[in-house]
Amino acid sequence: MIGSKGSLNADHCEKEKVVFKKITLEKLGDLVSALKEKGPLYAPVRDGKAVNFQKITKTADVTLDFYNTVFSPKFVFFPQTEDLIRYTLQKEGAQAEPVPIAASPSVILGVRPCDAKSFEIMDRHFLGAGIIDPYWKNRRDNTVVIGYAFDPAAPPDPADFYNTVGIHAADTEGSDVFMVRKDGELLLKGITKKGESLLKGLAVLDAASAQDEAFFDETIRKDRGVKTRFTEITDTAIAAKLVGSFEKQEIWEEMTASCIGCGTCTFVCPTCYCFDINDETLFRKGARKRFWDACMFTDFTLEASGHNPRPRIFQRYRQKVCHKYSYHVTKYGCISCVGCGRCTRSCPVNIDIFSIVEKVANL
Amino acid sequence: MQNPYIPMPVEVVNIVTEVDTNDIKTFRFAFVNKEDEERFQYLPGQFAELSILGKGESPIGIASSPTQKGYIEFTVQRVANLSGGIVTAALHDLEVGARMGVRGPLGNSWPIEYLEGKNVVVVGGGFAFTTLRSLIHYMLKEENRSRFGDINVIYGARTPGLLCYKEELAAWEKRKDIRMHVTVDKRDETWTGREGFVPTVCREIAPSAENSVAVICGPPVMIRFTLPVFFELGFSKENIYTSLEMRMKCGIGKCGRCNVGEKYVCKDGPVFSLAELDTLTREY
Amino acid sequence: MTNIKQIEENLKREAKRLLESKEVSVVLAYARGYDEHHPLPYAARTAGEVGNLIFNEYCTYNLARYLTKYPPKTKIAIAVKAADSRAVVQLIQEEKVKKEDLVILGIPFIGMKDPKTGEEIDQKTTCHMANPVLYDILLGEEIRDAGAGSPYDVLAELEAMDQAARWSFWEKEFSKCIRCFACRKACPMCYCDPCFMDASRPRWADKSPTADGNLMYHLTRFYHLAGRCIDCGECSRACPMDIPLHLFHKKMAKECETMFGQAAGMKIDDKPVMVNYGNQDSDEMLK
Amino acid sequence: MDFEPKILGIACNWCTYTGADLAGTTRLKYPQNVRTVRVMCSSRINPSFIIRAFQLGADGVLVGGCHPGDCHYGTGNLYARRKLAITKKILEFAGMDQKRFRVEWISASEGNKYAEIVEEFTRDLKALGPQNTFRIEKDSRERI
Amino acid sequence: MSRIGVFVCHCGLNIAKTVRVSELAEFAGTLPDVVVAADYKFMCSTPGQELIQNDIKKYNLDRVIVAACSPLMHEKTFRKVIANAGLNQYLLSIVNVREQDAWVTDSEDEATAKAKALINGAVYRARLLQPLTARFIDVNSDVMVVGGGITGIQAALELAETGKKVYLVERNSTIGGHMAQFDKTFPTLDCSACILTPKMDAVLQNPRIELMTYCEVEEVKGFVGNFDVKIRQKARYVDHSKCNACLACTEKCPGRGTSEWDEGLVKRKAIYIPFPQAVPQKPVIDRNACTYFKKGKCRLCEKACGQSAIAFDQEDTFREIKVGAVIVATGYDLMDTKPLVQYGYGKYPGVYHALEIERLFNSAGPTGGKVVMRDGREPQSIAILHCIGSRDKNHCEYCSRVCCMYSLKFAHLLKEKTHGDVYQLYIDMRAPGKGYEEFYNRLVEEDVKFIRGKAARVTDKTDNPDFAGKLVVEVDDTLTGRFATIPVDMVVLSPAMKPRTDAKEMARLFNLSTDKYGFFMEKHPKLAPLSTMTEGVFIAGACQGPKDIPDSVAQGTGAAAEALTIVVKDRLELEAATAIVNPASCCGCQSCVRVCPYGAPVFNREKNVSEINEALCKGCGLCAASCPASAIFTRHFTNDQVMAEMEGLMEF
Repeated sequence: MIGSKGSLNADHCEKEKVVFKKITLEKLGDLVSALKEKGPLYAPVRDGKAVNFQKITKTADVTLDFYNTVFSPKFVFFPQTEDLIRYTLQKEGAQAEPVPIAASPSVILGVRPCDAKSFEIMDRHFLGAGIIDPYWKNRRDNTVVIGYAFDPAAPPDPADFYNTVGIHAADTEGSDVFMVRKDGELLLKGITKKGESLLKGLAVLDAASAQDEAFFDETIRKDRGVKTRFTEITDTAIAAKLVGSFEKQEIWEEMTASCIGCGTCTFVCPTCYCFDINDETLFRKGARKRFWDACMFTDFTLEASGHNPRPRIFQRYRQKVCHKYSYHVTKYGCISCVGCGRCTRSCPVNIDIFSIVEKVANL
Repeated sequence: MQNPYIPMPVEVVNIVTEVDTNDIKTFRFAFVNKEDEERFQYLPGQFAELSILGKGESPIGIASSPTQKGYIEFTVQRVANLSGGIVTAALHDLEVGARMGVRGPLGNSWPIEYLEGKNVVVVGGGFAFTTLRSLIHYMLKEENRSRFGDINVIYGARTPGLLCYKEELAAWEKRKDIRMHVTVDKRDETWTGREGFVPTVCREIAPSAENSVAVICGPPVMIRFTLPVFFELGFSKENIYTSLEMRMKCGIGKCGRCNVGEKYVCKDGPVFSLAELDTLTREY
Repeated sequence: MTNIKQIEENLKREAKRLLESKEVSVVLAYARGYDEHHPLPYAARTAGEVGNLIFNEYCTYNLARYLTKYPPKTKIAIAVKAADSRAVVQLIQEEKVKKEDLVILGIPFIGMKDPKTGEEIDQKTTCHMANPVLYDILLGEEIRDAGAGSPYDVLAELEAMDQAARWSFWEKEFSKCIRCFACRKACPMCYCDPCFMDASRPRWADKSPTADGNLMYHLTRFYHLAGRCIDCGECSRACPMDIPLHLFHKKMAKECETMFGQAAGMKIDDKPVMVNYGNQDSDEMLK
Repeated sequence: MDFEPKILGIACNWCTYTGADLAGTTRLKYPQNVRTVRVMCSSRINPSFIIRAFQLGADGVLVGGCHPGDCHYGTGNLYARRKLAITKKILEFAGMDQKRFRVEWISASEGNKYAEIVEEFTRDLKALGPQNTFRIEKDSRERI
Repeated sequence: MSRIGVFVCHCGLNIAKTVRVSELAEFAGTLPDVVVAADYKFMCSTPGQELIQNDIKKYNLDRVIVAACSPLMHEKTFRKVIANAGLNQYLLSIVNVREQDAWVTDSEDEATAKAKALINGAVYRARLLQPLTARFIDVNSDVMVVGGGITGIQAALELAETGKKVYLVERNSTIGGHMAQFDKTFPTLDCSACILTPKMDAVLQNPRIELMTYCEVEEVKGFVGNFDVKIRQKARYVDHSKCNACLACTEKCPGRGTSEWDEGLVKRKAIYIPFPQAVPQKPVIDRNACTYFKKGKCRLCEKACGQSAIAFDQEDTFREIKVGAVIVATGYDLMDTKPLVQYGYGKYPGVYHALEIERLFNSAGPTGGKVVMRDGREPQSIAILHCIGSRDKNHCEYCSRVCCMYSLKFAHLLKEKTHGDVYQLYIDMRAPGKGYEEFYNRLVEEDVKFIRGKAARVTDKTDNPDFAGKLVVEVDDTLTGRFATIPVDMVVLSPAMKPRTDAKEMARLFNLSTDKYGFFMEKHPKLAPLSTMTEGVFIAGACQGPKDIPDSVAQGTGAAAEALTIVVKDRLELEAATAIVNPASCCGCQSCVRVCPYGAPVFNREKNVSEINEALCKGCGLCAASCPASAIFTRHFTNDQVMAEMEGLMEF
């Protein structure tokens, strides 16, 4: 399980220097304003039926009354599209300018524990294996994550299964600051030094009491909070199961028979990082862009020669599951799925990755 | 921090059309910035992303050898089909003096250290000979030659006109420290050399498996028929190396598309021994 | 209207019979998903698998989408609601499937619900016909009093807007698109693979999700679906960004009906309107 | 300076393009706002071309083909008429002013008609002003 | 990157007067990938062509853009130019800065700005141009000539003379056409029949001409070099293989039909040959006039026929022929003058139209060559009215070219035959042919009264008692400026020559364009007067516009030569710009199969993709535009080429 491996964020604060604050929900706007002053703020906003993280322009847009967002907040570190190089094609050749990497310090407010965890998983990929992705690193270094416990009173969405991957409803891991709701108040605790210094600089916050602290500690206890779907898996066991079942084509075909091959699951996923790079030019001006891609698309692995190593949907779905539950385990030491249930909820045909993993685990 | 997504500027200093169908050319690039040249430390078998702004990038094996100083070379086939091949087509339209970008070196190399002290059988087919050419140049360099045992090269193409690096092949033929076996599938009036498919030639030459490593690169069909020959000759899977091709974008193991099982071909490959490949899934 | 439980029973009975008699090798219907509110499209291949079949209000998804993935001559039974049956008819018109290879299990039912929202699906998002237009076996009683209202009524608001307002409406909607392509993949009529959007010669639109590329994608797709869209509303339900694509499709369907006098997927011997022309065509339609 | 609309013309080789040539041969004068792409038949026109033209900044698009029934390829423009009619409806429903998209049947002998239509279309577009609906702003193509 | 050369033509002053050509070349030189840009006085001249060729070599160009006149004019010329310099001919782009730029504005700024945009578009497109290789196709060496008038006869004879097989298709039961109706021909006054009938006979005798009378072209498929033509043989009800042309049947026949040949002035039998010298000399039965067909009994002809050639049960039959080229020489119709009520044709028996008069002159005509009117009188005064319908904006704006001359001929003959007063009412006297002016002068001396003015009205109502029983022609005499009324016995109308009433259908059949009147359009009025936009189909004679006999004959000969240029070849190079399917993208929707007018795309069920038979493809691009998956490439007009051109056009 992910938790057992420890996180890459090694600057956990020590017990005695705990920074612990609170604010009433009515004053959420003040908190938002204060955070906004520190730099770009990303927080949940309701738009139509959906709640999603957005860069906040209007304080009042922020809502903390939501179950979880349709999209994960990964885009804060890994935007769907970004320019790497901008160029102008001229007679003498291309005039090119790499786009400077300089993120301003920013905050993400209201990240559910599973999503906070996802950032650490993505760190392993983007910052690991000997090559550092400068775009991810720059934004990661400059962003404070304010985690937000699931409401213990609200039933979990039937699609969720974060318990299965070792995350609990008020898991603080991956957050710099963790936030728990107590009646009409928000309790905020610094988890990392980065988080603590943020909290210290927020004058709008009140000091929290010992009672609050007890409530907080009780809430974030691993065995507390709502329980999602659960099946007993361990990283290495499920990885091995997947390796073992890889060639069992019929099983995979059957499990993924209804998949239509769209990319929705990967786009809403907090740990999907596949991207494409493409040059896009108009009237001689253009940019080399990188942007989200999806392993579920036919052309993801299609070679110019016409050869495609994964021409069929079941192969692509198998790739997705194996990537998250097997390859990532072997390569980076943890499952790259946080059980947020987004892929299941968003799937146009209700395919459920949990059911598939469960089935493989029990093969 | 060096941004691994930003190519280094190079200038085309020479272009050689290798084959009579004109769709394979070797490009020689010189780095525009000296420090880039120093940074571009590579070994045979590695590749780089060739970048033409406005068209995109294409991963191409490095055809030159690090022993050749002052330039790097790439042999590129123009992929002429209706679906793609935009970058290679643009490359083929380049002229000497043009500027473009190179991002690399990327991926792993032929197992140079492992090859040391061993006999090396180099097997190549068609235009996939590029990084093998790099390897041969590397091994034949005076200061390197003694590190390796016998070198046998089996290289084939469909027709004599489709053989790349003809002058170098001729020069190597004359050398005593390398045995060349160049063959064509179908001879024409200009060809006085061998005729026959690469697997057949391999069987004829029958290199000894004793303390030997086979390095094979070629079209899939050639590999499929050549491998059994080497197994028959007693080569173990640990001693047969090949290079994989996959659709790549980032070249640095981040974009997620070129994986074969847990390995990213761009970063953990492209060179794998057959023993390694056996541990991977068959999605390539 | 036949009780939905009864429909489920009829479905199971017919599926069992068809599979046992080897009349078909596949029955396309639904099975339980991760809960009963989220059914999964399901292909039963043996009589034993028929037990997995379900049918409830949430069995919304248009199964015609799956027809094109079977090799030619596969004998398939498919459970269809009204709009789904139109998709089947349209696919027959386009020779993607053959009528003789199909056993169409018609489901006359009104009151389906969107699994994502739990909301009832009505003529605002679908053609809302009550009875399948083509079937071999009807799994419930034909519905006679389906209620009034045209599927195009929902367009009134957009149609009444002035052009600028309509543009700002669509500009906002299209700019939301993230190019997950759920719309085209969920669509029973979008069977191109690769899609024109995947082409590299030319790139019709930037591969990255730019606003202008989104516009090109969606408008072109509306064109490709013009006269073919059978108004099942699957595109909008599939869209994670809640873009009301079905409204545009509806409008095109309405225009095609008006101009060419033919609605999509109604008769198997119709010719798709955009690969056809008629003696009645006049330059009036270009005005 | 007065607003000079940019019109993208797409003309079929056999009728409209030839008709436009005839307008020249007979030295008719008309505004120089049309830039014409020659295609072999109006049926060659992919509706995406029209969308693209507006994205590229065309203030108007003029499609010209043979009169229905007179198509060099027999039935090409009968299909084209349906395609273009639907294109028009798409543009209109998307919020593009439909006056910016014109389809005209201009035969090889109708040089004067060609000139008149260009004149009239240019005048109409001047009255409408620049098309900013689909136009891609050249320098601000990024997205957050 | 491409190496593009841009060559700007001044076309003397045609372009250079309005477009600042040197500025244009300079601008082109600044565009990416353009390695050379030059301007020159006449690019199409030999030195101009050499300039391009030298620059191709000097600069190693791989694409050439010529900014000059319309591509319809010189694309082929410049294709040859670059091909001779070693470049694939399709790596050329023509920018039309003359017809669609320099000639249509007076503003230098506007013309130059537009030219720049057009060149930029061409540069964008040129980068994506692909070399194409021409396809060759075997050529059928036979030719079909449609129309058996003098033009068609001439064309057929000339072609047959070269050894080619000719199918001469004629819808009437005889060849000869209008010329067979004439009595004398202007200006020489030689006998029409005397010069025509030997040619008709030559057709009949020529083994290489297959005469197909009483036939109509039903369907034309295929393309240059390989037309498949379906021909309807209308039922003659006489088996011509048995008939020995004794014509006994016609004597016995009680049926009465209207003689077309005599312009309805008399009746003919139901079984008939149109006129005595008809070719073939074998009768047909006019179903509408035949007693047997109308009443179910009679069959006198059958009894009269010693050869048992009468075949009442005959039906229309169809025959398919294959030819390499087609000559359309379908002629003209005389304008129906009835709607011009002011001239009283059809109302007053004394009003005749030109062809009727021709018949009255003819010794084989209804009056045996005597000029007598419908009431049997010989006219003592006759007015010939020119430009009836011609040169009239309400009817036919054009001049019918022959009326002046045949009216003079009429005047001469009328004078000769009746010795009466003959008036010529003309707008302008047009006599531009060889010997025509002389003929006019001769008539002036023959005491024919010339009144310059268009007749306004013909009436029998008059207050003048002297005019009683006469037809009164009212005219504004534009020479004297007086309004004149002329009492005459007979009025002869010279109506416009018009396209055949079914010219539109014919045009559709052969894929021809028509001008605004309905005459078939030539490819170029000066340089390709006999060619059409459909390769391999040529036009000749009055179907292209009013013509006299010498011009028609000349065109017939010319068209024969044009057709010969195709059928002398064993193989023909076809346009290479055809469509191709990328099987990797084809979704098997079969839209292309459904729309193609030529049946070029075929669906391969095994592979589930469409494939295009390039021999049938004409490159219209309909399939490409109908393909939802962008799987079809219309070579030379591919989606990316068109899109790139648009981008270039819209950049500035």
